[in-house]
Amino acid sequence: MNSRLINWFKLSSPATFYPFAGRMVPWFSWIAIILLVIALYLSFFVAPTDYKQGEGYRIIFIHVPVAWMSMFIYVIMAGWAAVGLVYNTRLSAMMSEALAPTGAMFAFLSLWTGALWGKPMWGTWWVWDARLTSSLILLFLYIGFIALKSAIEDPRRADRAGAILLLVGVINIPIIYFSVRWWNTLHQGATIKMSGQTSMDETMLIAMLIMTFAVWAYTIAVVLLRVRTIILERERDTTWVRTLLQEGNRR
Amino acid sequence: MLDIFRTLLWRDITLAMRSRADLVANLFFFIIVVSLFPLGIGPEMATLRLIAPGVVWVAALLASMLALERIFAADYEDGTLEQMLLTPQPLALLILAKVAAHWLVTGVPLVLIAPVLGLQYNLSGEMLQVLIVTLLLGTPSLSLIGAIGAALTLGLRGGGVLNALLVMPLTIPVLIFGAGAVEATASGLGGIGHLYLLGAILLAALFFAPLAAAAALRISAE
Amino acid sequence: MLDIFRTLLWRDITLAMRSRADLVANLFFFIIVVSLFPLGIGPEMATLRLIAPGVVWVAALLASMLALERIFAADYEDGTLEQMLLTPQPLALLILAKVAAHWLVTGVPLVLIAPVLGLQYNLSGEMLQVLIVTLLLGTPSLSLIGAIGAALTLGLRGGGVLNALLVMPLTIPVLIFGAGAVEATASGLGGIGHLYLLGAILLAALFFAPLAAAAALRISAE
Amino acid sequence: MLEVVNLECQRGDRCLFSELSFTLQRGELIHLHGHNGSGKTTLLRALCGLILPTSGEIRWQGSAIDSLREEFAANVTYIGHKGAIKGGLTALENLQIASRLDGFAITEEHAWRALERIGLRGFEDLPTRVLSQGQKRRVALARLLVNRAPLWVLDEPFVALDRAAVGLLQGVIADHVANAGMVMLTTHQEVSLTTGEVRQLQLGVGALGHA
Amino acid sequence: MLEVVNLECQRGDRCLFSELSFTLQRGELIHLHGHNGSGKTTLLRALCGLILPTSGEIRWQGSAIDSLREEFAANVTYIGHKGAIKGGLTALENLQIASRLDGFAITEEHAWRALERIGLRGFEDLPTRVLSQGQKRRVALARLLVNRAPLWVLDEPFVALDRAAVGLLQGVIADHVANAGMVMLTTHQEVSLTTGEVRQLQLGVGALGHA
Ligand code: HEM
Ligand SMILES: Nc1ncnc2c1ncn2[C@@H]1O[C@H](COP(=O)(O)OP(=O)(O)OP(=O)(O)O)[C@@H](O)[C@H]1O
Ligand SMILES: Nc1ncnc2c1ncn2[C@@H]1O[C@H](COP(=O)(O)OP(=O)(O)OP(=O)(O)O)[C@@H](O)[C@H]1O
Ligand SMILES: [Mg+2]
Ligand SMILES: [Mg+2]
Repeated sequence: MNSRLINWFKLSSPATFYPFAGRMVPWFSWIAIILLVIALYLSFFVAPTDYKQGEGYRIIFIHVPVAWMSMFIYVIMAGWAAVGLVYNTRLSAMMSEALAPTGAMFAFLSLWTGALWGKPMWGTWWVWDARLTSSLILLFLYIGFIALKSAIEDPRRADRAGAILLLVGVINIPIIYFSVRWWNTLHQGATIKMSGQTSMDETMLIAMLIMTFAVWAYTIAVVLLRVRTIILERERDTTWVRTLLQEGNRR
Repeated sequence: MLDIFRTLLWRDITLAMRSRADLVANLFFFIIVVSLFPLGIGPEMATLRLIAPGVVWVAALLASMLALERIFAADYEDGTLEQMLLTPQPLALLILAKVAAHWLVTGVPLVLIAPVLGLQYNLSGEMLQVLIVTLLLGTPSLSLIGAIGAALTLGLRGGGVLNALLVMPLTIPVLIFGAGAVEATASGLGGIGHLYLLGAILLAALFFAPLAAAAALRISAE
Repeated sequence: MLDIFRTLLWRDITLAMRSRADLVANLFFFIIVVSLFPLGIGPEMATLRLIAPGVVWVAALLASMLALERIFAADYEDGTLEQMLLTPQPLALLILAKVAAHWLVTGVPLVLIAPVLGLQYNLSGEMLQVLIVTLLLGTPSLSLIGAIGAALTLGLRGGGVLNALLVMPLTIPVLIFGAGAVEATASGLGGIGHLYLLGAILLAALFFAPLAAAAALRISAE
Repeated sequence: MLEVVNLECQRGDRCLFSELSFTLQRGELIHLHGHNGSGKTTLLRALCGLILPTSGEIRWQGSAIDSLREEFAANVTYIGHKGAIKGGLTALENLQIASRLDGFAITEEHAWRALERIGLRGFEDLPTRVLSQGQKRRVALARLLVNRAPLWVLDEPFVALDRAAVGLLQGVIADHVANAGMVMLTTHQEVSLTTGEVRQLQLGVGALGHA
Repeated sequence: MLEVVNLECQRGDRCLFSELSFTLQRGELIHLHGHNGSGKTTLLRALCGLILPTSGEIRWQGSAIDSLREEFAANVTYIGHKGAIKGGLTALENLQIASRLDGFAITEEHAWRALERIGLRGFEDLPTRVLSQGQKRRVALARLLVNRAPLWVLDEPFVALDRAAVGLLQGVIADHVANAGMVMLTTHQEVSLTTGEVRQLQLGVGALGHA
């Protein structure tokens, strides 16, 4: 085994991950704050007024990163779930548990900002088109995951059941992503494409990307913070947590 | 007498609270059913507003039934029901306590969330108000009537569905007046007459349903 | 291998046949839900025809879910499930047998009765044909997907509703394509694309659902 | 006190017993015998009014139990094959609720002591769902420790209990009988029920023996 | 044949047993002892692969059982607190289906004989739902009479049986052990398990006794 692999395996143990996460949190918090300030400045003061949609369009700088993030987090959770089922690592279930509330929040925000935007754009808060519906399903999947985990008492059982639900639900993500292509609906098609030209103003694009990274950093910071609490709670009977707490008390 | 009522009420509410997911889930079931229809029917607002009261009421009915179908099942399986039959108190009273607990944990949240769902369907403020009042008057009746069916079909395999079959027809008046009141308001006719009828049904159900369910339970438990 | 599949299929069908009421009841549930809507919504034919495919499909979905929610519960409670886990055969196969039995006794009657209900809503012959085909392709998927949820929520209190919460989101695509195909036919667009998609979902579900449900069962039975 | 007159019970087209008559007085214990399926459970449930016998009568203090209903129910404690335990509640809550339903409230203090006595110390605060088979039975049987009903009807109370618990339960039953209680029980296990007056009743061989 | 190495099981935050190691050879019977809640059921279920132990390994013919899965399942017969009986099916159907699921079909003839031997003559055609507690157990145990799996894991098999049935079952178990079978069982009742090599295993006192 080469040394890098060993290193990764060491990190996947809660005992080593806990202090590592603790060291990372301030870094990502600062990155999140700084990027957020830049992105907000760019999007509200620098980006030009849209000729068609007026000032209201600026909500896009929140809506789009948040919508992306809500899908991305689910995929990450499913990834952790797969790792957890295959390698039986304790940390992976804790990670997906820590990610879920943030994912649900972003899913909710994407619906909410979308709805806010829909009122001026489409004249209604809500339509039952494919993109919107599948986004709503995503929120339900998050809530279902949280509900399932809290309904099962035995934590190991809850972890594995939750992991299976995540893997089954991941099918919704491509549906959200491609919904605008598969059904012709009110919702905007992809403007930023993996290949080829984007049809967007350069500053707008940059502002949006920075906002995306800000949201990203925020997620990492919050999730690391949350996973630390979960680790402490789950591992409270292990010797390393006991010594840790005793040291904390002594100080 | 009141002591036993309170004990049982507290017990059932505690049990429901312990599995909090249960509570939330019933609510979400309601939300999901209401949200399914636009998917099946298509997104035209005019059609949707037309069917909104009906959809909300049908969903409320289904959510009640689904949660209700097993109201006695757990007690039957673990033997608590036998013990309830051997209680030195009228069985009807115990049943009333169970139904009350059931309504408090499943019916009330449903009534509270309904206006939000109504908004999705673009209902007016007045219609929303009437919708809430009809649900407040109607859902306890649903719970009471459902209890009779649940008692009748206790211990049968697939009792849940059979129960729905027996009880649904009895709940239809509630559904008609409930949805009717909202529609009457929408068309400017005023739904007050419907509301009185709903109230009358509730009173009748409060009196007769526990007695009928008690009789049914004694038979099913044998 | 086939022997075990057949044994389990036969057992579940026999059990269902023994409590025939169960069979009939599921069907009646479907019929009643479909028939409730005209009551909740009012008798205008134009509106009704508009919403017919959606209503039939939502009713089919609810009937499937309701019947399915307890597909493993009985086996769990009486210990048969433990024995199934200790069978020298892949668990996924056993699950497939159970789901097949379930679909045969609840899904098929529903597909057969649907055209009659469609007539009530004044659907054209062509629409009725498409409706049947979509139901034939769609209801097995519903059963398969539902089995995953039932396995995940097995033994949990209030599992039924939690199950609905977990499963409904996953079944929404089936609902959309199912109702969509009928509507597309009605509007002259042709629903063939939707049908292919339904078929694809069915194939995927046939392959993945038993595996996922098997994994979930091993966890829940612990 | 409890009089059974010419009782007959049929299940399906099988006649389980007929012309069964006996009385149970204060300070007496009847041990009901019979092979599997001889109708012991059926008889016990009929005595409590849970099953309607095909014919014959059961009298409590001289009046038929179906005319007394709740009044009779206040005097009986029945513990059957099923424990009447709620898996979602703790042992403590289960016990308190059960005795409220039995018609008298007990203090938490009292419930704690009963649970401790029956060997559930340290398990009072777990949902009973996670307890072992024998521990669940103990929660059900703890009712007997706080109970004031004169007539106990116990259907195989010793099942799933370990030796210590069986011994304890024997003592509790003996005490009850000694305090002018009435007990009617059945068990296949060999346990010594010696205090007070013990009578044997045999079902399923057509014979009816007193000892 | 069956090797248990350093097994540890936790439930909730209670460690039921740890560093438990033993082997079970052909022709041996292990009688598992322990008070209520000491973890007997948990251990037996873990041996069958129904519960994932917290740590340690269980090996069958040298390989870990979770890698064998169905292959291992073919060699085990587990009868637990729950009987795995379908109330809607008759005793005959129940037995036939159970043995098919165990991996081998038996003729109706064969099933009839087994049911007769276990004392259910005349009850073969009733839905098991209406049978008495002890009769239901007998239906479940009839599986042992038609079974060919080498390893039997029995969790309190004698519960609810009358004396005749207990005697019969003891004989069946002794025969199995004599025919180079392996049995692991637990019971709180006093039954004599004398044929073959009987070993005692004690849970719940930290000690591990062989006899
Ligand atoms: C509640 C309502 C809405 C929801 C749930 C929603 C959901 C989403 C989701 C999930 C995405 C990311 C998908 C992707 O990038 O492929 C997205 C992107 C986007 N949304 Fe929305 N949206 C809603 C309303 C709106 C409205 C009203 C508008 C404007 C008319 C809008 C405009 C956009 C745009 C421009 C993108 C970026 C597309 C791209 O560049 O790929 N959305 N929305
Ligand atoms: N519907 C029915 N048809 C035929 N026989 C029936 C029916 N219902 C019950 N029985 C029979 O009635 C008897 C019920 O016995 P019961 O449960 O009272 O027995 P028991 O003495 O308590 O036995 P055990 O010791 O096993 O608990 C059984 O023999 C059962 O087969
Ligand atoms: N979630 C949990 N939290 C705490 N304790 C638990 C939990 N789940 C199970 N237990 C404990 O684990 C033990 C399970 O024991 P098990 O059922 O294996 O006992 P047993 O030896 O078979 O007892 P019996 O003789 O009563 O059948 C019990 O003491 C129970 O209280
Ligand atoms: Mg009995
Ligand atoms: Mg046990």
